[in-house]
Amino acid sequence: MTELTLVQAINRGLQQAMHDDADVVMLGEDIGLNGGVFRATDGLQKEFGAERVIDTPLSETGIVGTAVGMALYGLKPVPEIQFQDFIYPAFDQIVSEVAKFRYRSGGQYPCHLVIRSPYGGGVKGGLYHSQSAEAYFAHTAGLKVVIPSTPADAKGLLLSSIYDEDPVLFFEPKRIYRAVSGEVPDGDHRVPLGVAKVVREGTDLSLFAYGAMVHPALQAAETLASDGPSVEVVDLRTLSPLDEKAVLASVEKTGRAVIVHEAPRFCGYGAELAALFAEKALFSLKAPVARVTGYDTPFPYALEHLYLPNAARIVAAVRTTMAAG
Amino acid sequence: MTELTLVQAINRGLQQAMHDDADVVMLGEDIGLNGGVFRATDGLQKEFGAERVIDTPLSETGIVGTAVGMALYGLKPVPEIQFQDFIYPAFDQIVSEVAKFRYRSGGQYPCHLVIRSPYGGGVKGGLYHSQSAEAYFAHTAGLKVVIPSTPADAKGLLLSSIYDEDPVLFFEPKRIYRAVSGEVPDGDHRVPLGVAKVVREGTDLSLFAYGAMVHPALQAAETLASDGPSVEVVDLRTLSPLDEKAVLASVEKTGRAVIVHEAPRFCGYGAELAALFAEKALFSLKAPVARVTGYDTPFPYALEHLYLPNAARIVAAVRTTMAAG
Amino acid sequence: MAEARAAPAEAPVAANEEPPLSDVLSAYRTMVIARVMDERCLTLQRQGRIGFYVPMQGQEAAQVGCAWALAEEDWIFPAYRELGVALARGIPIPLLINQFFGNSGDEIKGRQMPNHYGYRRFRFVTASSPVGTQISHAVGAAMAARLRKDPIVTVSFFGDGTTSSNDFHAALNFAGVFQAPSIFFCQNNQWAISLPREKQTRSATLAEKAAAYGFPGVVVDGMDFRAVYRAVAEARTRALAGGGPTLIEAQVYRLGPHSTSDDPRRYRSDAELAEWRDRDPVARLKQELHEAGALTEENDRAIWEAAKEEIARAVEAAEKLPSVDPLSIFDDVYAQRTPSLEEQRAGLQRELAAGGEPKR
Amino acid sequence: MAEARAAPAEAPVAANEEPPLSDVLSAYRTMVIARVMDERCLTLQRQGRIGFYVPMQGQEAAQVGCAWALAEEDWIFPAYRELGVALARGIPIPLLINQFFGNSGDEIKGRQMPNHYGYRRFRFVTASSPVGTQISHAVGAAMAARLRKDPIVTVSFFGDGTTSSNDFHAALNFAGVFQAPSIFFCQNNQWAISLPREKQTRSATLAEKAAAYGFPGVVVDGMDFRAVYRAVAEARTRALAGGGPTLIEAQVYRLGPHSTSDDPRRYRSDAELAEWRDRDPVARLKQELHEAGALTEENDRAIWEAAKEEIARAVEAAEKLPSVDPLSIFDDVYAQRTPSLEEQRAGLQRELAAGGEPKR
Ligand SMILES: Cc1ncc(C[n+]2csc(CCOP(=O)(O)OP(=O)(O)O)c2C)c(N)n1
Ligand SMILES: Cc1ncc(C[n+]2csc(CCOP(=O)(O)OP(=O)(O)O)c2C)c(N)n1
Ligand SMILES: [Mg+2]
Ligand SMILES: [Mg+2]
Repeated sequence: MTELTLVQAINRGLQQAMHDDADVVMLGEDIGLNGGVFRATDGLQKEFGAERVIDTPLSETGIVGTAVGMALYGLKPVPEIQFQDFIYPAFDQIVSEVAKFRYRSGGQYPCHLVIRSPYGGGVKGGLYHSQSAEAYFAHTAGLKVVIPSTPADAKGLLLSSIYDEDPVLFFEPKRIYRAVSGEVPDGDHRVPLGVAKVVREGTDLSLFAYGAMVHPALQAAETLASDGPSVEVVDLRTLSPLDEKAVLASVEKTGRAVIVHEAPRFCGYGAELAALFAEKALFSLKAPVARVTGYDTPFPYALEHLYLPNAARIVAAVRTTMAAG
Repeated sequence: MTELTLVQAINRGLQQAMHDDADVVMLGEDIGLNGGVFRATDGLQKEFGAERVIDTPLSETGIVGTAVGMALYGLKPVPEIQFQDFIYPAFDQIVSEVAKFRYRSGGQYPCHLVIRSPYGGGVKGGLYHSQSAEAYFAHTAGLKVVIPSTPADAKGLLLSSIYDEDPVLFFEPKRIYRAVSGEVPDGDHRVPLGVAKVVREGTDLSLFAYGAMVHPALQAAETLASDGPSVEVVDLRTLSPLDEKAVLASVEKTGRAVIVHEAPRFCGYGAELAALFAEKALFSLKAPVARVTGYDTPFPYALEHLYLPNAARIVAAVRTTMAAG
Repeated sequence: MAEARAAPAEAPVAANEEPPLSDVLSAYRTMVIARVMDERCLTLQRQGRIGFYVPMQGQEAAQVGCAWALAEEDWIFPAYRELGVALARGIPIPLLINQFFGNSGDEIKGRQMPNHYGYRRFRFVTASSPVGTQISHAVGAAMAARLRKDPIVTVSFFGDGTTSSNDFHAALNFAGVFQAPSIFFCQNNQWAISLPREKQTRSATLAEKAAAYGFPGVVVDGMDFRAVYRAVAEARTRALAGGGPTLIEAQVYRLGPHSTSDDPRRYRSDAELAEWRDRDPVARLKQELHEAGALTEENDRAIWEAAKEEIARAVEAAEKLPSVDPLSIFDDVYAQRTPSLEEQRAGLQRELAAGGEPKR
Repeated sequence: MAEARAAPAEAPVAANEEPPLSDVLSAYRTMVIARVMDERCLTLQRQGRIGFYVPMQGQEAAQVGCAWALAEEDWIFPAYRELGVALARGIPIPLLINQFFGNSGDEIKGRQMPNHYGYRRFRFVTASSPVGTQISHAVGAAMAARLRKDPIVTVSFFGDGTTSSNDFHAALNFAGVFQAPSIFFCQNNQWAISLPREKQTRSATLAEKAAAYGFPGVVVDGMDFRAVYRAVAEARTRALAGGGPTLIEAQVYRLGPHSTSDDPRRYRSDAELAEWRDRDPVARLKQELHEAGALTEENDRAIWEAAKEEIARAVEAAEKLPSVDPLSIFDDVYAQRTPSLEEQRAGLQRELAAGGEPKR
């Protein structure tokens, strides 16, 4: 066990995989000599060489397209997109190729790669350094979507993603890259994909969150603990495939659900959770399902503190939900 | 009034706009001399010249990027993407630029353009000529998303889109380009954006659909009419901004909802509708909300008849919902 | 072979690579099979027996010539029009025909439209429809092969229109920077559906675009089997010697429609077509073989007859095969079906058990 | 000015365009303001008074030289590093400073990070962060202007790294095909964050990439105000005469970090930096003006003092301005707020009324 920040845990996870498996290669902008703009890949080019930690030209299309070719050949590429906001030039490669290669080839060509990218707000990044684009990828059949919230999960989910047979979009909450630290198991630590985690037990209401939002959710639950309802907090960890059983179990137990994410609400990931409850847990619901999310606007710069969900807003939503039934 | 197929109605709408407003220009692959691979733009280059109906090189990035520049300058461009499946190379332009120009410029630079593209299955198009990608765009703040289901609406919504101040993604159900025809008003016919339409009244259950799926939904309602429940069918027409009032009114009246779309279910557009009901109409719901959708797989070729929702599958979902409460 | 060398070749190149005559005869046979199969499939589509077809007539010499200059171990990244390459690779005719039918003999399980096939054991990667995406894949695979010290090259196939795609730019740039052992084989068939070559881009040739990425570009007469073979062999030798990538522009002509959904009379002249028909690559190679004394009229007739028969047999067999398993819809989305896919699968299973398949 | 003309110029070009000396002096003043403002803003960021900053030192002559050769009516499509262009356009200093503070005097309403501004009345289009997207916009606007018969050109600004982007390829190709009256002004400052120019692409120059699109590409010493001015004036004349687009590569150097988040010592040498510092474009133009007898040391001091003062005043004023209206979050998503946005806005309004603003 070592005490690490979340970004250090990512770095150790990458190092572990590159050390253990010669097929693991990384490619992206500024990841080599510069160690990544967030230092997630710091020291890795020095350790593993420029043939395995590849500084690429400025083209996300090229980064992902090249990684696909490497994956088809049998490597385990881990391309980095510098900010999730810049993943769109690679969208065609991801949606048309990465997601569909196994299917369209009748299983002949798996496309196992892990696209890492920092996502989310809270770093004064404005419209183009703050986005939460997970819903686009969760809606795309053939992709897995993973978002860790703690250093230990970050390393463990990353290693599981690298060794998974399917393509994984691995989104890292940059806001808590350094703000959150914790004990991380040494070595080849794995946390299974597709398994949500109840990070706080409760009986009256379930809060569903992932990534950076797990922390204000926990904070809200704590705030309410003294005199308010008993709030359960579920960290989804893998957004796709969703751990349906776990989320349904929680909502069936508590009868109330509040969903938290940074992305805009309309057709956001939270909609799927709410839809699931309306479909499969309707008769357990004692109160309307609430969503505490980013607004349906682009991500603002000066007003990001108002845009982002925070503990106070979550507390208010919990109170409203409790009052409603 | 003239009896037209859906694709003819689109053609007449385009012609009307180009005739009335010199700022309307079109650009895309094969839209000029060839009249579009579905003939939606047939005859327009001949009538309005190659400077206003522009055959472009094979680049969706270039098509949309160029259209954005034209819009900024003050024209009303109507770019065509040959198949919605090929919109992804333009995804960066659409999500980063089209959607955010007005916002990021503090209102100085509206970006009024209409991206037309045929979508959906039923034409034996396999993975890459059948997709329904509406959820990606509906989730993107700053865009409007419109999908017509009849020739009259196709023309009327298209003209409203062209004259709207905001960017519109206008998706055309290619499966019924020729299969559906009807009376279409001549001249500058407009159908307002943001207004859903109850296309069949009913009291027991609401079917929500759009585009090509409105027709099997209506068929299912008819099938059930003789001895089954009384089914209301709501054609959304504008997916974003959603006509919340209309859909809530319907579900509050009937107490039951079945949502139909071709796209995969997970994080699909239907999730937002179901979430809305779980949030704002929970206590009106007598039965779980059901979704009849494409499966969470890429779109298959040989088995598309099994993949696509049809009237029988909708009837079954309605029966199950009625039985559930 | 007109050369538009963009940058000086940097590695030694074996000069005058020539295929042996017996090899050329066998290549000719492959070109004939491609031609016959192409015509047969157009008919099958018109008769409604297959759903769609992308013909390649006029591009036989370019495709077979290119494939002939490669080693079996080289990886092919095709677009949707590479029947000649597939046949040259040795992919069995029945396998291809079954794919066009999308039946239970289709190894990709009826998942894709006709022409969008691929077979791992033939190092012929499964094609998709979005143009250009395969070009980046070929570069990545070449880099991967080099990392593993496998002495192979990768070859991507694409058309003139596809030079405008995002991936063309990204892939050639990466290949230049990383000196990937990859050959970019552009079949300039003069049209991208209805857009003529000169409206696709303003450069004089497509080959010269290689200069923008710092490696050689070569124009070759794609109607000339030997010229194509030589250009590819040279590029391959250079790539294996560490000399980096090459862009080859094979100038050909799409004699047929873009696909069975297309009507070329809307946008191009009969005169243009006639002019190119006179340069038919199959007829030309026949003539060359004839002149070299390697092919008699009689042998030639036998070659055509054998091709027709083999294809007829494959079609007949294909039509007898059952359709694909309905429940296979849910396979290969992921390595394992997710719980949610299992649930959807069970739903379809119940539906099928209750009411039978809905009509197609 | 080294020329890497890719294709022969097709329209007559006015030779030897030279700015009058008085104009050059005024350009020099603008370059000084840019330099002073840049340094001031780096300090403001270090002091935590603004959140972020993208410096442009080393690129003053290229930016001001380019802008100086344009007409007021021409449209500018900047990236995020174009302070010199903005000032040359006459955008008032306080407007820019307010944008860096994202306060209520920021005409774009605090929506974007510093440096991502734009003002319609100055025909200076609002920048975004994703690199390259503006290049296509410039082509589209040029085509629109021509359609309306407006005798203007559009100019896109971008860096060496951005030549790898999708939009660079798409935009230059469209511009070539449609002969758009557009100038592509690439500031090759030798670095794309940590990636040096020679690892970005293997072509010898960036300018020669124009050949791939069938129009001229020109390399110019971007540290030389007059050389830049001439190259742009020439390209502009050609474009207006119907001679199509030009790619100009101005060779400059990014003397500072990529942004305030960047530490260039991780990837580049002091020696390289020192070498380029010796070619400081501001010092060079000062020297030239001095030699021409147009500038004394005393005048120069006054210019620097005036710049400092003006900027100090703007900063002081900016810090006194209130922050942006919280409810403006919901404006400008659409022309009209949707019902759902009204509802979200009302929610925030209630929140603010109840508990005050959450802490930043
Ligand atoms: C990204 C994308 N956009 C549009 C299409 C539709 N489309 C299919 S083929 C084609 C033309 C391709 O031309 P070219 O590259 O010259 O190849 P050819 O068909 O001539 O062999 C177009 C526009 C597509 N498949 N992919
Ligand atoms: C599409 C995209 N990918 C990545 C980034 C992150 N990024 C910002 S600037 C930059 C380098 C740009 O280099 P260049 O074009 O040379 O311009 P310069 O910053 O040197 O002026 C990168 C990689 C981005 N802004 N957009
Ligand atoms: Mg072609
Ligand atoms: Mg640069």
